Amino acid sequence: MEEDEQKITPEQFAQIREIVEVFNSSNFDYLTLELAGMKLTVGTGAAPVPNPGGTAGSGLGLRPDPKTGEKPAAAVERNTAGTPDLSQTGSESAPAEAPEADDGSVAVVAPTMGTFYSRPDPSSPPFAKVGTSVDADETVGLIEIMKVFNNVNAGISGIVTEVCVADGEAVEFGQVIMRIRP
Amino acid sequence: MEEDEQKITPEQFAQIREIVEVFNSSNFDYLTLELAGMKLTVGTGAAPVPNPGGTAGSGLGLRPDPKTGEKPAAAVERNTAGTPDLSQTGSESAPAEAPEADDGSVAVVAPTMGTFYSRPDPSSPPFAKVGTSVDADETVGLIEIMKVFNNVNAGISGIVTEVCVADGEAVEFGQVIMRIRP
Amino acid sequence: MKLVRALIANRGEIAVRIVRACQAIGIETVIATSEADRDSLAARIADRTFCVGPANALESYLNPERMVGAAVITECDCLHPGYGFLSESPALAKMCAENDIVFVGPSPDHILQMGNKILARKIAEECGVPTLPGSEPVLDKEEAVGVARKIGLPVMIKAASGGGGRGMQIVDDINALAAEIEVAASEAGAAFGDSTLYLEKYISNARHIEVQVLGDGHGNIVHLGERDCSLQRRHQKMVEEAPAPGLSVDLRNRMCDAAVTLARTVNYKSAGTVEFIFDMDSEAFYFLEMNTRIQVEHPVTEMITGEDLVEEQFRIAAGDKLRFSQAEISFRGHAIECRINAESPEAEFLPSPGEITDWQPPIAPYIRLDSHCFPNYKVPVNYDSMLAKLVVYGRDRHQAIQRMKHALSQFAIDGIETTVDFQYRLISSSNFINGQMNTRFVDEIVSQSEKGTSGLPIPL
Amino acid sequence: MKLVRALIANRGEIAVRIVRACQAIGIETVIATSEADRDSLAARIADRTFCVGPANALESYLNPERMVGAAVITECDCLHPGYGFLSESPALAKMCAENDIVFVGPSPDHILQMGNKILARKIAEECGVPTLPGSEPVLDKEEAVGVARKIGLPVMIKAASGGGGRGMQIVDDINALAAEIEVAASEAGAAFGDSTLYLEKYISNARHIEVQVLGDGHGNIVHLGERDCSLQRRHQKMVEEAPAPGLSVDLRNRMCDAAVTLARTVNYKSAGTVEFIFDMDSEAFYFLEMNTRIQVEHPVTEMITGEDLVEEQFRIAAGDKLRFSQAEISFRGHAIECRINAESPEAEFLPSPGEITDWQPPIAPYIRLDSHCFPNYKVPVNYDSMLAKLVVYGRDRHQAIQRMKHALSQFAIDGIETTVDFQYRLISSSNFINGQMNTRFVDEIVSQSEKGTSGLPIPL
Repeated sequence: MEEDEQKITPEQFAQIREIVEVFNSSNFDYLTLELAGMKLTVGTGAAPVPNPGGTAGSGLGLRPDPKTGEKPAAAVERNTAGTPDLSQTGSESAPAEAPEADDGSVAVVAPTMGTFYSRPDPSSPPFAKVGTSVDADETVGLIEIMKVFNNVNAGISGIVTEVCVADGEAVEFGQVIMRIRP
Repeated sequence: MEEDEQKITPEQFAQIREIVEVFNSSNFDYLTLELAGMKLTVGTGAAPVPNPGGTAGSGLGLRPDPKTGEKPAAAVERNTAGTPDLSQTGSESAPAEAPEADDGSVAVVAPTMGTFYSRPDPSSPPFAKVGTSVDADETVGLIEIMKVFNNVNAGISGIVTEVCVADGEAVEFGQVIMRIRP
Repeated sequence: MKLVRALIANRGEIAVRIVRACQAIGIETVIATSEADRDSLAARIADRTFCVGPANALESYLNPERMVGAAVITECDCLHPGYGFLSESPALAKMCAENDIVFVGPSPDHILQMGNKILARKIAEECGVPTLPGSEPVLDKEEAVGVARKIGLPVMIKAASGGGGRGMQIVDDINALAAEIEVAASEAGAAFGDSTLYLEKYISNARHIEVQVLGDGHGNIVHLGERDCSLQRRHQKMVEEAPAPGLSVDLRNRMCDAAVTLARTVNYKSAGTVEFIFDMDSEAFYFLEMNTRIQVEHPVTEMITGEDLVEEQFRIAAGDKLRFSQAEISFRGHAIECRINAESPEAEFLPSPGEITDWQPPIAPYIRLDSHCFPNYKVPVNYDSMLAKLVVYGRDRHQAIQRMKHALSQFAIDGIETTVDFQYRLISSSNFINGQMNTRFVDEIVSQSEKGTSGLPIPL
Repeated sequence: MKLVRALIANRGEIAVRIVRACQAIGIETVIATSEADRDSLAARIADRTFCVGPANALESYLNPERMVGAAVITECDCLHPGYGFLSESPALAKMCAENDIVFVGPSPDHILQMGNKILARKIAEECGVPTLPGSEPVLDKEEAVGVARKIGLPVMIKAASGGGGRGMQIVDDINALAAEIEVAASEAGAAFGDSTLYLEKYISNARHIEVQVLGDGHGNIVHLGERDCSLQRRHQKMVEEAPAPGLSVDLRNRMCDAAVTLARTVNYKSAGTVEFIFDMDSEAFYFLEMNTRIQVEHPVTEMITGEDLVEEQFRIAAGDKLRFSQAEISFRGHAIECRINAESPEAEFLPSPGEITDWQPPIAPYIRLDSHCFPNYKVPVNYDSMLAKLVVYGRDRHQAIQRMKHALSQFAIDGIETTVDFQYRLISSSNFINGQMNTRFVDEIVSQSEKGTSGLPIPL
């Protein structure tokens, strides 16, 4: 890199300063800004880590694994359902807001909780499987809740790269159902 | 990189200074700024690490400052007695084990708790004051506990640089009484 | 019938409380959360977390389809609604029944009957429980004026479907009544989808006293004594205690008997609370309404009786008969609960959500804390502001107040504004200490401090 | 007389407990610590910390001059000795009196009289309280053999100045007695500075039951019921409960009456415990000794009576009369305490000091935890291994056991070995659940697990 790229221009400086000040008056915990040749990180508490949700023990009896051998009858899976991606905040109408994955594919998340159906009825082929080309407004699955069926739209045009939920499986709100590469 | 690239220009310095000042008046714990050829990290406490595992408060009611206005009669000083140096672990016979201070002087710590007397009786001069030259086995004070008087020996030969406890004052076990430069 | 797995359709401290009750009696737990509560304490301690919708309660905690759907999907055999949200929704109770999920609460009919104030009032009158001098629903302005003249001013306009202090209006000028009725009807219509109003005599020197009852649906009804909930700010309870201070044995017995009579009349099943207004001037009490759910302030009753009301709710829901007769319930000592809210008393009790940077609750014998908070917990903006219920027990009211003062003074919370210091002021005031308070007490303390003339022994 | 400032001459959980009791009743606190406890929880919550000596207890917690000296220097008007250490030292109580420091405990004479087993036994006999068939001090081997023949084998050799399981030896062979007496005498001389021995009948199917008493020095004596402390490992208590399971009302009343009689005979002042051995085969009980201090297991009594024994100790020390008569003390429900020690049950209960890396106690209604531990606390090597007393309440013994199982299963401690899982096994064993245990029960469980034949419902 050349020397002039290493200096902070007065304009850049004013911008950084303003970002820090704006951020200070916000309620966020951290900010990371990466530009060509520049990276800015600001925050409170510990520096951001890949999984910011993982606050540790709080002294409140949050025992991760209660004693076994005491569970009645059918055991419940512990916080199952494929640990939905909490970074997904898409509301019902916006599964397409899901961020890109490493391979450039975009997650389609459950717009509601319920039972996921990958096909319109048991005798039909699936709406979409790996390799299927879909349009943004195309139905890629159904979610049933109390006998009411909701369409799941692709939200983005592309090729299905992964189907994460099996036919008939329960999905939580916001859970990743499939991935589409645009 | 060449040598001249590693210098901070006066302009850069002023900018860094201002960023640090802005950051200092913010509520954040750390700031990391990386530019090509430069990386700035500012923070409070330990430098940010990937996962410091910072379990905070313990939920055990360790309130540092209980509400005032509720104390009966004569208030107790809160953990007073000059916050004794906890690094002192000398037992009764080993005050000379006290580590050296910045100026090379060594602390004489109370070999027992009690009331410290700097002179053998009220009409006599003090055993030692700042500037007095003392031998290792010389008595530099008395500590009385339940009418029993214990000698405090210098423990090291040298010049008294500081007397930390007044005549008649209470001392805890291990409290620094005076400092002697060998 | 043995209950195996419960869906908890709530959040906050009551969700934590219900999970712990289930753990203690060996019922597995699935906590239904909104996205905002995915990492809550209840989610951490439950066997399973199931996210039912976004932070907006209408699409999560207030959505019966999703809650019952979640119970079906996760193969729960029962559902506990907590308090607030859907806890008094006949639709939820009914939907549970239709899907073979045991609703841990009363039947849909009980919720419908007792949840409607006019119906409940009618039932009370029929079984001889005194009700406030007032009316059938007022049909129009003219009728309202007639009723008001008959029962005397001041009167209170109430929305039949209101609750929690909403949809109430005090009127002390007969000439203003017609206009107020019109406004109240349109407000009630907008807020509750039901513009039905009724008028009641307004008691100015009033205490709010309520009686805890338990019924098993097999005809067994007991009471667990009364609670005094007079310390309210704008009809929101702040401090509750049991027993009610200064109540004679005779009055206490009559109120408890009235509550049991009412519950017996409908063969009530589950935990319920019969609310009375007590006129301190005439020493008369009047039935107000019945809450067909566990209440926020249930711990004060637990502290003086030694019972566990949430466990009993599950036992009753499982079809068990009550484990104790009235004679086997013993009352001992005095308990006080202070609600600790994320609110700024200095700024008109504005909610103060945000991150709790420090959380050090007091610990000592006879202190109980029901809370979902922990250090670094972020209080979401989406829900109510209650952080914790601080409860103490003493052998008498004096000792309970002393312990509460100690507990409040040791409670360290940082990062957000709370009502801890305000509560300390309330319970330190000589009127409270002497048991001389009524439902306007808190508002008076608030207006005193706004004027800078607190008149309290310990200004904070 | 109003007590203003207390010196707490102890450490660990009881120091924390005493500080909190003082805070609740408005007494300032100075905690006297050794250097090892300079940053303990008690030091953090007390008004002032005063370091009296090094970690070695002989120069700190066992040194009466330093403790009373610290009280004088910090201008305390009273001193609470806790349990263990100097709590039953007549010298400390006397030195307090000589320095105008109120000793929060009985008079030096009470400690002397009741602390000496032979003297206490004599007093018991004089006031008609049954004592174990046994002897005056045995002077020599021949006398011992004669006594043993008279009362029958097995017999127990006890050191007059022993206690807490130390200085005891069971002998069931008359031919071995003479040799054992010789060994015991020299051991007692070395350990207690007093080689006086006596012989007692040894009860093989025994329960350890003790009665809590309070006396005010004004002639008023009450009991607060009994505790069963039969679950002991090598004479160290592990689990305590109140009331004692399976005791008839008549037996309970007779034991409590005997305890009150004994305390009344000496006009006892402060909290005290009268210990009995209960022969399950003959249903007879015998006075063992009196402990003239607050005891580790006092919380189980507090849980069923709602009283605060430490607060009452301070009130009595201040000269107050008892605040309640016997009739005003009510008993409700059942309480169990499990001692959580830093010990490795797998390695013969070897102490396991070190840093507690994780500390997450259970929280639920009716759980009480008395502890001085917190995350990252370092358990010092210098003192006993008790980390916490986990106490639960239930409306009956069954519910209390269920709650204790829940509480233990939720108690997460990392970094050191603890007795949590072992305690879970103990209270889950069918013999304990059925109330079929005696003082050998724990040792049997231990030896079963060492042989790998636990025979317990839930092997861990």
